[in-house]
Amino acid sequence: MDNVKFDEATQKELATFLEREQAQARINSTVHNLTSMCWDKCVTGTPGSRFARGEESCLLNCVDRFMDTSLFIIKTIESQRPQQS
Amino acid sequence: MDNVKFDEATQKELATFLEREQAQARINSTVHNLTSMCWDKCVTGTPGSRFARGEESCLLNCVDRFMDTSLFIIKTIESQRPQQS
Amino acid sequence: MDNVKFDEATQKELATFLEREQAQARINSTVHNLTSMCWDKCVTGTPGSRFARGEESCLLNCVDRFMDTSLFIIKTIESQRPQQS
Amino acid sequence: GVRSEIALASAQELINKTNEKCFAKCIAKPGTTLSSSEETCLSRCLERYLETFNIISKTYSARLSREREQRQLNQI
Amino acid sequence: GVRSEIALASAQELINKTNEKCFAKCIAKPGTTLSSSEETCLSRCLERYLETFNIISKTYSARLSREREQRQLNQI
Amino acid sequence: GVRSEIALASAQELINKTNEKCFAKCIAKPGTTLSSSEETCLSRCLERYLETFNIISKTYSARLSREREQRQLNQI
Repeated sequence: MDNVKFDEATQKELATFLEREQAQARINSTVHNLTSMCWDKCVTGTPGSRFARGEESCLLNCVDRFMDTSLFIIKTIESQRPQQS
Repeated sequence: MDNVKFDEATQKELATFLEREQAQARINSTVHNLTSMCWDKCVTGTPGSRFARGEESCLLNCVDRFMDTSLFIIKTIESQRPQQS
Repeated sequence: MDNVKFDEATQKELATFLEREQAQARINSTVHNLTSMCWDKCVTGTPGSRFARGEESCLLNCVDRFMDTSLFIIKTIESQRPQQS
Repeated sequence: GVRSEIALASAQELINKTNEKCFAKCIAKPGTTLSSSEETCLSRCLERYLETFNIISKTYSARLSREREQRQLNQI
Repeated sequence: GVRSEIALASAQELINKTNEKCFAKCIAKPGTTLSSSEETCLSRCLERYLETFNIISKTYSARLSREREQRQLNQI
Repeated sequence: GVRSEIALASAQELINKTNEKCFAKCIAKPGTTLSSSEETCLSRCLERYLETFNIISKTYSARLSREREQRQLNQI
């Protein structure tokens, strides 16, 4: 394998493919972390044969409020940074 | 070091040795994780000069019930997967 | 870049530089972990416009007591090890 | 291939997380066997954890799409 | 350069940790929007977390210095 | 050698974990020094954590052996 040479077009295609796969791996990892965190926050009772109503709405809103929190924090930090001119 | 060449038999022996060491490192890491998890679950009081009776039996059963849980989950998932024919 | 050759003095300087940067990265990572741990231990109420008095003294002492704990554990282990003669 | 390795790693991670979360929730004090009430709890916990994973996947993808559209609108 | 990459990684880590800790503390049950009391909590939490980071940085550096001096004294 | 590096890394990890768990358990609110009751708690906690590590090591090895035997029986 180590001695195979690819032409430039194939190399570019390979690079694009690998980049897309790495992006997918990052998304997967984020989804696992969010699932773990939102489970701990929202699913607090003994598991039943379906979610309690409060649990389901909590889960449905969990990702968006987490990302709103992230945007809020970044915006607050940027607004407090001394402006460069 | 980089220029040393090993004959095939030595290379195979080295590969076996490294594989066994990597397996040992994985086992060590699992034992550390299980110890941390079982400590949090079973040792809930202030540490005394020996374990309370409930703590010790909890620790003795912790690994086996954790691995039973793992087998139970895998078996349940496999039994629900649509059969390939 | 891969074909650039440095003379020995430059190589040594580079190595020192990289070592110092790696040490800095390790210190940063320790500070993030200590911050996370001391926050969980000391800041237990709803965040106010300043720390409660107990929270601030807890934070000020947190790093030193954590490192004292570490030294205490290592000293205890070493004192119990059978002496080599 | 790379793709199926990533999918496999993700499935493995999902099983590990389910295991960790459902052991924490259903096995309060490990005894000498899994009791039948612990097994009932585990199978419901497994269903709910997979359902949670699906909800989070969907809402996260939807959010990423909305943000991508927003950025494209801002560039016009 | 290497130095600015390390500083950037550290700033990124600080933002991620703040996000995680303040979401845990201020958003008890995620609703359909961030409420104004949640936003107040978040901005105070952000200030306090950064203050905590500064306190820990300073006390850790001071401790490292004291230990370094101690070692040098012991070598005399 | 590789072997002693792995053993060293494992010992280091054991000390780090003991430190983390016993600080969490014994130092409720860090004061200006370690009190003598905190030190008593720490030395008992250290003993119990090492004992826990030994119990878990043994039961995990026993389980791995049983599963290996089981697999070999199934192949007959």
